[in-house]
Amino acid sequence: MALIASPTPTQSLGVFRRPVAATGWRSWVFTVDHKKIGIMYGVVAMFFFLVGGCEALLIRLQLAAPDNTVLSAGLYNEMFTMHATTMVFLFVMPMAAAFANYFLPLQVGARDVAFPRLNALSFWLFLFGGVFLNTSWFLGGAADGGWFMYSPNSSRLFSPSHGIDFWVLGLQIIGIASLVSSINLIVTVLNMRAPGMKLMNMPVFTWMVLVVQFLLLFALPVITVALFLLSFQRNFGAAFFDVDKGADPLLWQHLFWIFGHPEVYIIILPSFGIISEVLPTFARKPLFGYKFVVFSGAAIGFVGWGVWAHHMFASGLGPVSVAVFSVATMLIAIPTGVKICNWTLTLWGGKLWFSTAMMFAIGVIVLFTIGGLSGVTHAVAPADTQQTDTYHIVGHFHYVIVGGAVMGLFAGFYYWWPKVFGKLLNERLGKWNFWLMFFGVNLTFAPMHILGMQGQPRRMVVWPEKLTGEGFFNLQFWNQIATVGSFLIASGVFMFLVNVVVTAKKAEKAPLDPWDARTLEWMTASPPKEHNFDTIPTVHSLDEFFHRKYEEVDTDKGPRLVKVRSAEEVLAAEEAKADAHIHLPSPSYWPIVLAFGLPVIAYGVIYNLLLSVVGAAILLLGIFGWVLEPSVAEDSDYDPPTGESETKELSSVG
Amino acid sequence: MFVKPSRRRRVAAAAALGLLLAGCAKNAPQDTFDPAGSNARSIDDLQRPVFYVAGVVGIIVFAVVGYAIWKFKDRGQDIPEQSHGNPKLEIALTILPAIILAAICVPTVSQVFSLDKKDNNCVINVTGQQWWWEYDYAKGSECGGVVIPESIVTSAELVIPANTDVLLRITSRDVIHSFWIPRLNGKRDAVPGRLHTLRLQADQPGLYTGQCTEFCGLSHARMRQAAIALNTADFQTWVTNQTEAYTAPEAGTAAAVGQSTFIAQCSRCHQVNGLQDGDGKPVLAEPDLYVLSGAAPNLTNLLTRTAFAGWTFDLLTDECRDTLWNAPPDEFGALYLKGVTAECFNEANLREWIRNAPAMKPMYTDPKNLGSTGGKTRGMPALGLTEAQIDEIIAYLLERK
Amino acid sequence: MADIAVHESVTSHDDHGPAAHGSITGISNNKLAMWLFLGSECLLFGGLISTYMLYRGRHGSGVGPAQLFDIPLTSVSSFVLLMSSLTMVLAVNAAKRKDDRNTNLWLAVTGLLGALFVGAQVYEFTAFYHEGVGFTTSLFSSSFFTLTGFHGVHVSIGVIMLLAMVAIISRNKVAGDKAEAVEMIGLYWHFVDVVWVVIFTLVYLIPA
Amino acid sequence: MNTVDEHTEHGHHAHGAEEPHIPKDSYFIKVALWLALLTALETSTYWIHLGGFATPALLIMMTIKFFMIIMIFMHLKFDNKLFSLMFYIGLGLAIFVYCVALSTFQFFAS
Ligand code: HEA
Ligand code: HEA
Ligand code: HEC
Ligand code: CUA
Ligand SMILES: [Cu+2]
Repeated sequence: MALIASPTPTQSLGVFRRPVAATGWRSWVFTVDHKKIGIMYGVVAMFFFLVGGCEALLIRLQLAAPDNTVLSAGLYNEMFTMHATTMVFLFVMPMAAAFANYFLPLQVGARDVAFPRLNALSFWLFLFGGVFLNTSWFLGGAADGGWFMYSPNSSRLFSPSHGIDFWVLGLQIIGIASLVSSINLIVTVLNMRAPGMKLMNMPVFTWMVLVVQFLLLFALPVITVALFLLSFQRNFGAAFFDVDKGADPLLWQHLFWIFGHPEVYIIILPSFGIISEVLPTFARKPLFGYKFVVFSGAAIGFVGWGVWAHHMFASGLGPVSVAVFSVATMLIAIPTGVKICNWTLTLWGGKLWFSTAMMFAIGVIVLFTIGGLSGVTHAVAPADTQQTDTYHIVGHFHYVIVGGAVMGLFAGFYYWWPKVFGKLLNERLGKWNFWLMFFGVNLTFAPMHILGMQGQPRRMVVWPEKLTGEGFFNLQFWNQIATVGSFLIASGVFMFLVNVVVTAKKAEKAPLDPWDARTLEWMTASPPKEHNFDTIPTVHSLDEFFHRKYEEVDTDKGPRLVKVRSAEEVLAAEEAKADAHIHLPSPSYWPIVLAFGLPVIAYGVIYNLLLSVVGAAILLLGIFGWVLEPSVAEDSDYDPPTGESETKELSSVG
Repeated sequence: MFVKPSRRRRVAAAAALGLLLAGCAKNAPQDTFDPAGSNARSIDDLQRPVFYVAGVVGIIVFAVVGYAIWKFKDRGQDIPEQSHGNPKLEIALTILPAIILAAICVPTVSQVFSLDKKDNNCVINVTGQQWWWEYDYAKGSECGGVVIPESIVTSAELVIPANTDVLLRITSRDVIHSFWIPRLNGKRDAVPGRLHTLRLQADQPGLYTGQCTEFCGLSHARMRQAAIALNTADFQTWVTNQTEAYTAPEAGTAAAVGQSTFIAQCSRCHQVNGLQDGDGKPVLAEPDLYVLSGAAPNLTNLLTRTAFAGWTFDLLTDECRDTLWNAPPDEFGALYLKGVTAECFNEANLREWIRNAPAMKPMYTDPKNLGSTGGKTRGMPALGLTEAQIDEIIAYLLERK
Repeated sequence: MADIAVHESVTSHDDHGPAAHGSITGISNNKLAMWLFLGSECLLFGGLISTYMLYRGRHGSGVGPAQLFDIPLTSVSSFVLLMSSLTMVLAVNAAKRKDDRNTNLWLAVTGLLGALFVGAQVYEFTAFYHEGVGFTTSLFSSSFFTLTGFHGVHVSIGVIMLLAMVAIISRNKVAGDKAEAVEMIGLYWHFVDVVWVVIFTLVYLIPA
Repeated sequence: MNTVDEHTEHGHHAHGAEEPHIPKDSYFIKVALWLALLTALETSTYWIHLGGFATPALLIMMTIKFFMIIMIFMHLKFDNKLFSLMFYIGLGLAIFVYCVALSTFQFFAS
């Protein structure tokens, strides 16, 4: 407790000075700026996308020929487990977090998230958790139980390597990261909107992210319970999934899928949000049926809680449960259909500009519809007993995930790149990127629907020649098409990487408002200043920015919508009345210190509990430093303060 | 380069759908669109219309999107009216899918219940384990008029009477597996500690392949199975054959030597019904001492089956296998009952298996890595036999039919 | 959720100073975050309780809940925890009155009662262990210890927070709004108590 | 950004919503006495056997205690309704999903 007696508030633990660097690596590592954190999220997630993608390519290579030997059986099992885990938890979710972090405060007209230090903590936890998870490759093999890790196959008896321990503990760490950031973002959206921004004035992206954060908030504890049970079983001998002692393996399935189904909407809704921004912008008209889109998003969020057992139609639930869940699952097609219809009607009557972002967004409508419709065919429970655990399912979920979520994220890259980096991505390369991915996705995943219905189960290291059937269009043919397709996707992704490099090298700056956009985040400099807005805008309507640029003007042909102000003019007007004394949250050591404690504890659980004690000590140090550190240090204010009252410590948690 | 994205997209969409409809392989043995029994057929009858509905909805969506792309692309027109929607249209577009889905719900629910019926005389116990299926025909149950005189335990091939409702009682000895014969019915998980049922019925004699479809560890891909449907007379013959008393090999033959090697090396895990040791005592396998799941396939009539070790490796040569698979229904039974004849015997497979099973099928048998299981294997270990011993064991096994 | 919007009109439009960062709903970020966290905790404890409910009868031939539980003892400790909720509420009220002395007093008493509860739980666990019911014994025991253990850890964290708060207040080093900090701990503490209300009934009192 | 402590200077938007009417100590003590009484009743079922009524009676008393604590001690009754909403969504979802899951195990059938 001696630590508490720290002399001045700008020092932490009375020893270290607060980090204040504004440039160099320190300005990133200790930052609490939501924009920097957003970028870091994006970079790391992109890296994991390449990792997960390479794993996918290995899978496709192995399946390109019958009885192939690119991967051994054990390695193959690790490969698809880690492919799925990496893609879902280390790519799609964090990439959505990247967009959310960067744009949520901007879209609601705030200067940062509600709890900036917690935000940094989330990022570091995610990074350390992801690295921890992947070190298993070098420490005796990765997890090999499939991404839903059904018990009892996941118990120590059947999977003796440490792979699953890494998986459980890694997901636990990543889960804490997401839970913390979900609370953070919900508070940000509910409490920190600019004056005048009613809930029904919020951009759809903000809305969808809000729904996602609620899903995370309530779904993560469920998988946390499941993971605790599993790790207590594996590491401390508890009996939870020990069938000999009377355990019921279906308990795990329920816990996993109560989380797992909301999870799939966690994956898709951010992209729904992104394309709901992109489509109106490039159609030059507001989103059709804004309210319907918002409410259907919320409805998906709610109904998504009542359908999880559709992953268990063959598990032996009994006919009553199966029937109930089958009907509930079909219900969810209704709100999703509302979205598809409204996007299409947004295009209708518009003035369509086919930028790369727009093409990705339209691609999402088309590809997601295919995946969604095959989802409905699974919802028909008797049919699903034929389809489940075959490539038909693999086809379904890659259409919705790659065709829906991933393409949506790419739409976001092209749309928001000029905002984040001040330069436009090359449209020509962008078109290559889009078409390669679009054809690639169809070539890879459409054949899987056929393969599945023709009887090829998933998670099989080999498929035998004698079961390929006859004729030209046999299973071998479709498997090879799928493999070719996956390399098309990879070359599409490669185009994107090239594009990033090319764009980074070119000198030309992007115009302030390249797309003639509609929402608040465009009412900032590109890239935005550290404090986002010179003055917090007052919001009067949905598409605030658009309405500041355009006005109804009487012309000789009657009233017409005319651009009366350029983005530069709008911005200049805001700048003219800039706020003074903007106090930004200051950088801090503690998020990264605290986050570092957790993987240490986790290694300890696997190898030696003594190490866990060290980790716990680091954690405690982090917490103490954190609690005793004021969240605003005096010398890092944007505009040095004049009066005591304005610099005083405001929050003990953030 | 990118002149007409609209047309491209439509072509792509049409192609994607076309692939789905036209792209089925001929005679894929596990084709769910080619049901061969009442249960699978009722699923198919439900599934196809749903696919058509989905297809039509998809085509409508693509058509509207395609048209909008073409019609409303930027040709220099004015900024469109900033309209926020049309509630009536929205509500209509919400109700329409609801109606379609309601229409799908009704037959779905009724199918769920009708597929779950359990009224049946012919009950077969099915047990999954890493990585093969065991079938246990309960003594006294009546299948297509044939009464099972005493319990029959086999593996790999589930022999059933054609045109008869069979009820499987499915469970597992270790992890979760899933029993699936696509042309006869959907899947049912085999969950340790739980008993699930599944109905099977095949219209005609024939061979219907299947695969374990719940991920069950290392050799999940090599855990296959087949259902063999025989007409009643043939089924009776099969039952009689399976329950025939054991005949020991003639003394002095290689098979007789093989028998003693078998007793020494194999019998601790594998049961051969009726087998007696030199003292005339019955030889009883104790697989629970050596194998984690506590069982190994019963080898009493090994050579009546056409494949082994999770129905992965053929006991028949490729030509004989193809002949059998393609046999017309009325000839199938006779051909199957011949079993593995000398000219059809795929010796290489069996030999390699006995020589070094884990090299053929990945399994956990390395003594160094059996710490967590207390020394028990998951699968069959390599036994380090000499080629001569293998010859003799094969000679012995050849008589197991 | 429409009622959230009700408070929005109170934020005046020309208010661009620091007040513009003030929340549009007029409620505190910290408290909102705490309530969100507690909502999330419902699903955590719900999962643990359900696991216990499913497995409470599965102890083979070993000792089950009916033979094991010492209801009088648990009743007393439940009562202790319940009363700590009262002292907590008194601490919060004192803090709202800016009455540091009483705040500290009640916080300390709350912490003490909490520690007493944890002590009773430790005693209970050792007693069970001596009767041969360990963490790994049966499904019943694993899920019982996991559920009550998680709760115990929550109480212990609460005790640490309470005592830390006492220390911080007495050194007058509270960052931010003191009353709110106390109230936050209070919310957490009451929630932990409420979870015990459920556990006490479902696990101990209702016969398996 | 940090927003918490502004209401003293900018009371016009924070007051009322932020400072709900919180009852006096004596009120809380009264509530605690009721809670104690309920606990005593609950515990008494251990000695007094109610047969088939025991479970419903216990569940009802549990629910009453639960809501007394969250409404009064945790101020949900006096505070902004947003807090209630956040908490009740979680609570409701928890009850819903876990009861459904348990019922698929035939938990309530016995
Ligand atoms: C982004 C993720 C995502 C999304 C959005 C969805 C959306 C849906 N999913 Fe999917 N699903 C997954 C990811 C996703 N899924 C994953 C990862 C798995 C496998 C997990 C594993 O086993 O590893 C899976 C598995 C899965 C199963 C289990 C299959 C099995 O294992 O046996 C089922 C069963 O019902 C299902 C159904 C659905 C349905 C009905 C929807 C609906 O939400 C779709 C709704 C959309 C539409 C229907 C299209 C648009 C609508 C219209 C144009 C209106 C008109 C439509 C009609 C009238 C039909 N999904
Ligand atoms: C977010 C989720 C997500 C995403 C994006 C993907 C993307 C892809 N997936 Fe994945 N997949 C899953 C989630 C996902 N998948 C899940 C949940 C499963 C189930 C697992 C299980 O059963 O447990 C699964 C399973 C799965 C299987 C089935 C395995 C089996 O059952 O045996 C296959 C097979 O083809 C596959 C393929 C692919 C392919 C080809 C892609 C492609 O879209 C990937 C494209 C990306 C790239 C190719 C990266 C680009 C790389 C480069 C450009 C490299 C060059 C550059 C440098 C090195 C600098 N996936
Ligand atoms: C330690 C136990 C063990 C011993 C000893 C053993 N086996 Fe096996 N055997 C197994 C197991 C387990 C399987 C199932 C493996 C699988 O298919 O995954 C098996 C499968 C087989 C099969 C395939 C059976 C079928 O119907 O699919 C044959 C044939 C076989 N063993 C022959 C032998 C012979 C011959 C010997 C002795 C030389 C032998 N086994 C010794 C455990 C054993
Ligand atoms: Cu058995 Cu897969
Ligand atoms: Cu689902």
